[in-house]
Amino acid sequence: MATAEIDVPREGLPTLADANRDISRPISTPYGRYWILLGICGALIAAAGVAWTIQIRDGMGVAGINNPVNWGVYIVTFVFWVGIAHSGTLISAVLYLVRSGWRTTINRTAEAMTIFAVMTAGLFPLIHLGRVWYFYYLVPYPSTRLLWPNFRSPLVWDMFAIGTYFTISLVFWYLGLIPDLAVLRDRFTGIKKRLYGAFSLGWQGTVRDWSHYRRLYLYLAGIATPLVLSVHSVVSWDFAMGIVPGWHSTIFAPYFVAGAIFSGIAMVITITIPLRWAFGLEKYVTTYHFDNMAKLLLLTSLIVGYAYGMEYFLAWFSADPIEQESFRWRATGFYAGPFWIMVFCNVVVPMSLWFKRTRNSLKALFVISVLVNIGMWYERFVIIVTSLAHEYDPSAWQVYTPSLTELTIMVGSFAWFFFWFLLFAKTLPTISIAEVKEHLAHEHEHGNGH
Amino acid sequence: MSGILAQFETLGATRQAIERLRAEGHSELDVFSPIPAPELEEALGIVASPVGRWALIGGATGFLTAVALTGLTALAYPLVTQGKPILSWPAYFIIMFEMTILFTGLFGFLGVLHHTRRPGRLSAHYRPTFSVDRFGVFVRAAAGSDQRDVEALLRSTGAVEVEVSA
Amino acid sequence: MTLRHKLAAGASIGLVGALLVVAGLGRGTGEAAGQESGEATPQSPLELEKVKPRTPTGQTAEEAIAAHATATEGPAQPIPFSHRFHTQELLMQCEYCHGGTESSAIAVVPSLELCMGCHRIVGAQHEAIQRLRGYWDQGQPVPWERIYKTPEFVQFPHRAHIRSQVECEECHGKVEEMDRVYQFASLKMGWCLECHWAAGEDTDVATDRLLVERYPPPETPDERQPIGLYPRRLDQQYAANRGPIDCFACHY
Amino acid sequence: MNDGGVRHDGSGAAGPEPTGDGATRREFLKVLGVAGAGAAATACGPPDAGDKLISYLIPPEDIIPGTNVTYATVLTGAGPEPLGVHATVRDGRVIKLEGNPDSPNVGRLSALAHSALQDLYDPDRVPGPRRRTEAGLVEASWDEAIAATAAAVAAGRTVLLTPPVVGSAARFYQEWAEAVGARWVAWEPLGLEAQRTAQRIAFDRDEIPTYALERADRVVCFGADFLGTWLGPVELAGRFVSGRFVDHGVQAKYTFVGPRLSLSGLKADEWLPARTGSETLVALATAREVARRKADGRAARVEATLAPFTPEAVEEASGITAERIRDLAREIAGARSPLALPPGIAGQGVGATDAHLAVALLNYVSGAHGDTVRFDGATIRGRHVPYAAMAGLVRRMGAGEVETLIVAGSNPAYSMPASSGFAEALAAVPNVISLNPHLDETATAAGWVLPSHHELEAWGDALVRPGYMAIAQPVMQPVFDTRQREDVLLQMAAAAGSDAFDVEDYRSYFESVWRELHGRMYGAGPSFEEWWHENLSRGGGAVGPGFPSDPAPSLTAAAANYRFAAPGGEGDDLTLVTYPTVQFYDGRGANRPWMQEFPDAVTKAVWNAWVEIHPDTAEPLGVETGDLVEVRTEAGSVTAPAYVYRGIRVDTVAVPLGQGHTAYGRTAEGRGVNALHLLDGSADERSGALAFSGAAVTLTATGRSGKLVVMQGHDYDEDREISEIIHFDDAMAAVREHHVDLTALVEAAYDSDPQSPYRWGMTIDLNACTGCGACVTACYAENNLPVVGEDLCDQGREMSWMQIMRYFEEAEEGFQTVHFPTLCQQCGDAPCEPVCPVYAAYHTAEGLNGQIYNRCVGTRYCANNCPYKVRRFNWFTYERPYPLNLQLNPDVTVRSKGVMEKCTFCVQRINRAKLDAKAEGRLVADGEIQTACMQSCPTQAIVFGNLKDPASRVSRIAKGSRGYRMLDELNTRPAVTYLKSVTHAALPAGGHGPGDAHGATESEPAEHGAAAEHE
Repeated sequence: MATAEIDVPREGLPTLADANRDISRPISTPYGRYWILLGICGALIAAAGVAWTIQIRDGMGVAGINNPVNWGVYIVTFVFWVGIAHSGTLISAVLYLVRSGWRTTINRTAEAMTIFAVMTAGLFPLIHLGRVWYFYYLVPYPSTRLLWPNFRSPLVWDMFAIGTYFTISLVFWYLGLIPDLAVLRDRFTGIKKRLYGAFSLGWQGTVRDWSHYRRLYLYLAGIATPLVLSVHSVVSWDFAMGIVPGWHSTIFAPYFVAGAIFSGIAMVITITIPLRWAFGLEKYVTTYHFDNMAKLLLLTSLIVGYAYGMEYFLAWFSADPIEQESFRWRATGFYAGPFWIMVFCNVVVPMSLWFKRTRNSLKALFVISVLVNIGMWYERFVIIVTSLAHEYDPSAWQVYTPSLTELTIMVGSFAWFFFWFLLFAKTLPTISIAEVKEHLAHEHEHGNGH
Repeated sequence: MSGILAQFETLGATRQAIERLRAEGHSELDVFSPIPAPELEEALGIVASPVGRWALIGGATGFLTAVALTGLTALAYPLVTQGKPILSWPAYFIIMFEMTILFTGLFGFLGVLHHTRRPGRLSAHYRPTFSVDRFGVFVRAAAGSDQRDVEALLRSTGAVEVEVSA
Repeated sequence: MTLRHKLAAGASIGLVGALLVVAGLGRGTGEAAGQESGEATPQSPLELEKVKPRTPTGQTAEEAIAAHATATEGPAQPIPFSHRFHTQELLMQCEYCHGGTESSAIAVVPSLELCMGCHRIVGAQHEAIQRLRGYWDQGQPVPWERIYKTPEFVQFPHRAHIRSQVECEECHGKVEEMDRVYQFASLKMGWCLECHWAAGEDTDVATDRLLVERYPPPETPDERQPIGLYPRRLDQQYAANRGPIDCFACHY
Repeated sequence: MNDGGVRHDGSGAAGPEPTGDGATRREFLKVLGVAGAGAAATACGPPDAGDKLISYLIPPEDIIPGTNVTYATVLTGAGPEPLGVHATVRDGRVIKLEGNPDSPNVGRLSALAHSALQDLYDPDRVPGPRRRTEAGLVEASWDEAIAATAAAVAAGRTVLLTPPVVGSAARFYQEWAEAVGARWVAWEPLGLEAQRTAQRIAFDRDEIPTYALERADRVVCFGADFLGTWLGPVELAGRFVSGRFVDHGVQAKYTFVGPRLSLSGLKADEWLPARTGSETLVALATAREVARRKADGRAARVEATLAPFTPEAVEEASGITAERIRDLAREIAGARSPLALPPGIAGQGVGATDAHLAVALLNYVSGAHGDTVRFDGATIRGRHVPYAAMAGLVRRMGAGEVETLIVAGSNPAYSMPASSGFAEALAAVPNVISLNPHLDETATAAGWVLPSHHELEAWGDALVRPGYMAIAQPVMQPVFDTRQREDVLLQMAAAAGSDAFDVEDYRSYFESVWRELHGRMYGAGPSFEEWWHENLSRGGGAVGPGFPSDPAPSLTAAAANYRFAAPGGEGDDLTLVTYPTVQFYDGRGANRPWMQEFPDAVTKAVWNAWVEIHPDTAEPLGVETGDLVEVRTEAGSVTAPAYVYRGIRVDTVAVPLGQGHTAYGRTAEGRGVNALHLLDGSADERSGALAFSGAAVTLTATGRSGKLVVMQGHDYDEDREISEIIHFDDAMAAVREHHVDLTALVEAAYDSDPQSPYRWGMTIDLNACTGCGACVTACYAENNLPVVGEDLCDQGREMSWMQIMRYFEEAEEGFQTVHFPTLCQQCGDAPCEPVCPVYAAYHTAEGLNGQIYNRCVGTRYCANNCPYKVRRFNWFTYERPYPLNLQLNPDVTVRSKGVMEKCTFCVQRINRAKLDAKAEGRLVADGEIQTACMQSCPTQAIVFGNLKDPASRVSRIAKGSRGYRMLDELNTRPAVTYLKSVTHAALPAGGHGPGDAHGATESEPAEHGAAAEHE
């Protein structure tokens, strides 16, 4: 007897048909509030668009950045979104490889989140370019200038890493969707049927198809795992490759990866809780899943906390006065506020997750995860801005405060992310029907006492 | 074409039917499943999917493309930065890694498309229930006694619905 | 375009598809195409033979003016000036009007006074010349249509090229055979580099290469980490070519 | 910038026929200005060849379009001294000024002189003659203008007000005044009347002595800002530094006496913070002690006079302890050739003459008189009436005794203290005629505004040395419809019916003067024409024998028995010091964007005026840098942001001159405050010189915090191997132990391509740098740097490729200052290069850090990764209102928004030199290339050259014992080698006082003045 992998009471166990119906219900049911949310997102995106247009017209000067602090909110938000992007593939791939079944009901959402997060992150390198209309200089293609990009530059690594990560995540996500699209094809009629039919690529679930499907899914999981690690390592090298005190550190890669997973999990929780409530998926996404995610959150929080400590240890241990001054100033200087917000949200708050009661209270989890997201944004702010503001040449020390343009665009990026997510939630199954059914099937097998 | 399409409700029953059919010498089976079912693959004796080979070729291609791209472009217009060599392989390796992964995934997906692709319309034996909770087994069988035997077999293994197409 | 570039371009083909998506469609192909055509046309400066001695073909002024009017390439000029006529028929030397170019960064355009020097008398019967005179009388310069213009961020010293024995034809084409001047060279960076990249041929003018041979630089302490992968000669490109390939040679 | 050879007669240099109309001018620039003037990096490939090609109508003879031509001329309006310049003219417009090597300033220039270009191309110049009506200024034709003004002149009781002049102009004004029956008044707000008077009393010689700083081995300065604004800073700075020859064991110890450390004071080894006005007493007491030790004939003569001034007697009044005065006296007496410098403007109080006299006596007894202080007449400055006389003129104007006032090149309405009542008196004058090029405070009150040429558009000459006359010639066609000042006067005179002048214009007038000189010099010999053209092309020439008389006149009895005021008691109230600055001088620099954005040499503040107060004065008031304080005297009050400054006495408040214009142009108007409002117009009774210091002030904190943009984030280098200073003895020891291998190279394989014969490098001698900022301004002119304005400076978005940081270093007592020029270090191992994704930043074969504007996409990663923070990003596209854009250097791309830029070691000059060398089949010779900063440096602190040549000057200096590289531990292998500054002050073992972490905490949010209010 295999042990139950989904702790749904046996009698209340949904049938495979229930699964089809419940999970695809939101797609057919209309929600008034949904359109309102979508409208709000659209409006914010438009505002950000205007801000960006003005920036392109007038120049980067409309942002608050200045000479020592050449990177500001844009890059901070970029790193933030790349971080968010990491939970998705982690949950789908790594947990798939280690066969932890609780991923089943959340991996679809997590992967979607990944894709939209990368789409959001990808905008910022463009937005922060002084001459975005020449961004194609970064692209290696045979040009009449006979010039090629500089592959020694971390920014080019970045472009390749993010590009690959987006493509692979998309393939991974889409592959998982195909059987579900077939389900929808068979549920609906008319235009919907034709659309889903087209995207399901004629899937009809013969056992042979499934074997190809499972094989590729395994491989993708296999390659996606190192990819996840590589992507945020590369992002961290954007900084670690620099000589800026506070950036030039060997712990950055693991430090950033942990932070990315940390923020990613937090974002999954932040999104899943309202989604579950809104679409009535309590049967499928249960406290059991949240409990596991909370544990993961706690673990990564400990790693991140360790990294914070280690940064200071290394600064002290290096006996380099410049490095030491940089870190002293980070905690006590003009930016002490952001620094302590970061410590509180990322290290102190998650400690409450040691207690099962917190882990099982969705309200608490929601609050904590939101705090963690805020904290992680500030972490990037602290790393990027404080280091630049207090560098080698004291005469060049200078502080930075974000401008309205930057903040508008940052808010817009959130709207942009949720806009896509809302579209997804309304048009595609937010839970992998096939995988859920796979489990239910086994349950029923054993239930029927075969 | 003539044959019999049976629908099952459970994995176990389907598996049983398949095993019995193959024992009877019916190896020409189209089996539909609403869920990924390794058991049925076993029963049908399906060997490992060739998609893996696609992925491998993709990976190699990606790696070599990256080597060529980084190396040759660096030589195309040699510019020194920070006294680093024109061919800074350690830096270029990151590009190679990413390209390897990228091409692996893309080729693998092409593989799946290639192997699962079929002419536009779904097979005549496909039933929408197969995407809900039914398992389907289609047996090619000539009309006559043969058909009757198979039908009996299928019913005995718990087929909830049997269609005979002549 | 050297072999290196063909290879590099080839290597990138495997990517181009994916890249176009990133690069904003068409842009990449457009430029790539420009590249190819730039190669196809017989403009490659090095293949040009030197100017042949000129022999009058008996073209009359009227014919020259007519030819300017009917010519297809290049913009029509306010005065139908025919370089062919002035050089081939009148056997005038380029330097007569464009003197000073060899010692200046920019090409020297003849002053209206210079034109009038001859045309006070010569060809006064032609309507075109009368218009020329009109400009002169009003003290207005002739608004010639500009053919060649390097972008503002390119520093192109004519004198250096003339001194290095680059024939005017290499960039301006056989102006002496043009009824109406048109832009002969693309002036794209790749086009410049075709020449700069060519192996430095032995000329009697002092190229960087010649100077380095004449005054060999002192031995400098090599401080690079000895890692086998790294071919050192690759960053010893100085003066290996016909012209400088250093970005700073033209862009500053 | 000098490939055209020096030509004479620039008037032919302009392009098409001169029309006052800007449009056609711009048109012709578009095509002949080619390379630079346009916007920078747009797309690659050729632009659509749509635009027109405009050629010369009639080509000026021997001008080749696209090449530079250099004309020699002289600037008399660029600060206290006349400066010979070479004007670089490109296609008819002057784009750069450089010192004329043949002139006394031996090829060096001041920041203010460089900015003369922005005065020439000032969009706020009056474009043509104007008449004032009820409706305001209306255009007028020159003819009616001349007619109307001539009538006024003919009516009599005319006063012509000009700045002091030397040379033909002086004679001309005199003759003109006689011809039309007018009075000629020459006046200079920052004049030398007190000093002249003192010399007259002491030695019966009405002249300024020459101060041979280069030979002095003990220097004491009683307040003159001789490195910045006094007498002849460019020349004196040169002399001063050539006296500091550390590597040969020579460096005069230098003591500064005065209430506030000026630019010159910051360079001192020792500071005696004497109370304002008490410099006289310190000088006398020192003189007394020196005399006592010398006990020679000279001492005997003045013994009685000096007797009452014992160090103890002056101790209380001056705030300087007796033993410090004794030490000073001992060292002076022991010195081979000591030198005492008088008070300058900042030290000019009601006792100015006495102060100068006291210093003269000190020099007399110390033996400096006739040795380092010589009356060889070599320092020639125009004569002018003292302030008191001006006050008299004001009275007469008020009384209606002046019918017509012609103001030519002087701006009294601004530079006379408000208390003098000049403005009111001006209103009482029926006809005010302004010949000033600007609509300044005086011109706005004028009925007729007849704009005159800028110096660079005009003819003239100036006697700068005995027997050496410099010639000023027009270097380009007038930018506006203006006329030469003297020509206007001539035409007035003629129209007024005078036939005194038989010349048609001033040029021929002063040519006739030169004919006369020529005749007097050589009756036969070279013909006048060839002599004249020779002089024109060299910018001047010998016009007579040297200065005849005795360099060491004997002391007069009057001086020997002079009654100095007895030492008074201690006053406990705050006293005021107002001082001129390098960038504004008497206010003439205020409408030049370069000068407004020029970080003040002492405070590093820009675009404003400020009030300097000592921390201990600020603390009880609760005032921090940036807070608004009100300074009040009997005469008036000003409210300006405070600048808390260690280098000022607790009981002293200092306010710079030159700001607070109410007219004069868009850049100057409403910026800062005019310190002259604080002066009650009291003058030194002997000389009639205006008292710029000594007024009692009350200082009140307004509680409001204003905005003072200080371009330096932090005043200490935190022991980070940035600004280095060592004690003289250590420097000597180092020199002794140091062995230079002249054959060794100062570069490694990857600093530059091993094949390349060049690796460009630079050395900067911090011991020589005085922080005058000439290099910074030269860079603005040469490299088309935009001016960004106060707000962007505040955000740290200034564009200066070169900045002079002012670092304080703690000493045993007080502090030492190191002026630290930072520019791109052109690292051999540059962190900025590999991070650029598109190779816009890369390493050239010759070791430069290339920065390719048109390739740059603006990731700004390079700037983040630059440890020296010398990269500048174009946050916007900066506009240059016509005609300021005419100054742009066509050899340098004008950058547009979104592009990173930085110092290129003037690569355009390098490339030009390489082309020239190649044409002759040789390598570039050592010294052939001068970067703009090096060319301009008055103290030759900067040396540029080829590090691959072991014998080159730069290589040899870089190998010197004082050489070090900024932030060397980063191993960026900079091409710039700094030479440590050397001081006689005792330095603490290793400590930097506030220089370590605490110092940082104090000022940490006060970064870069961005938020000075936090401090």
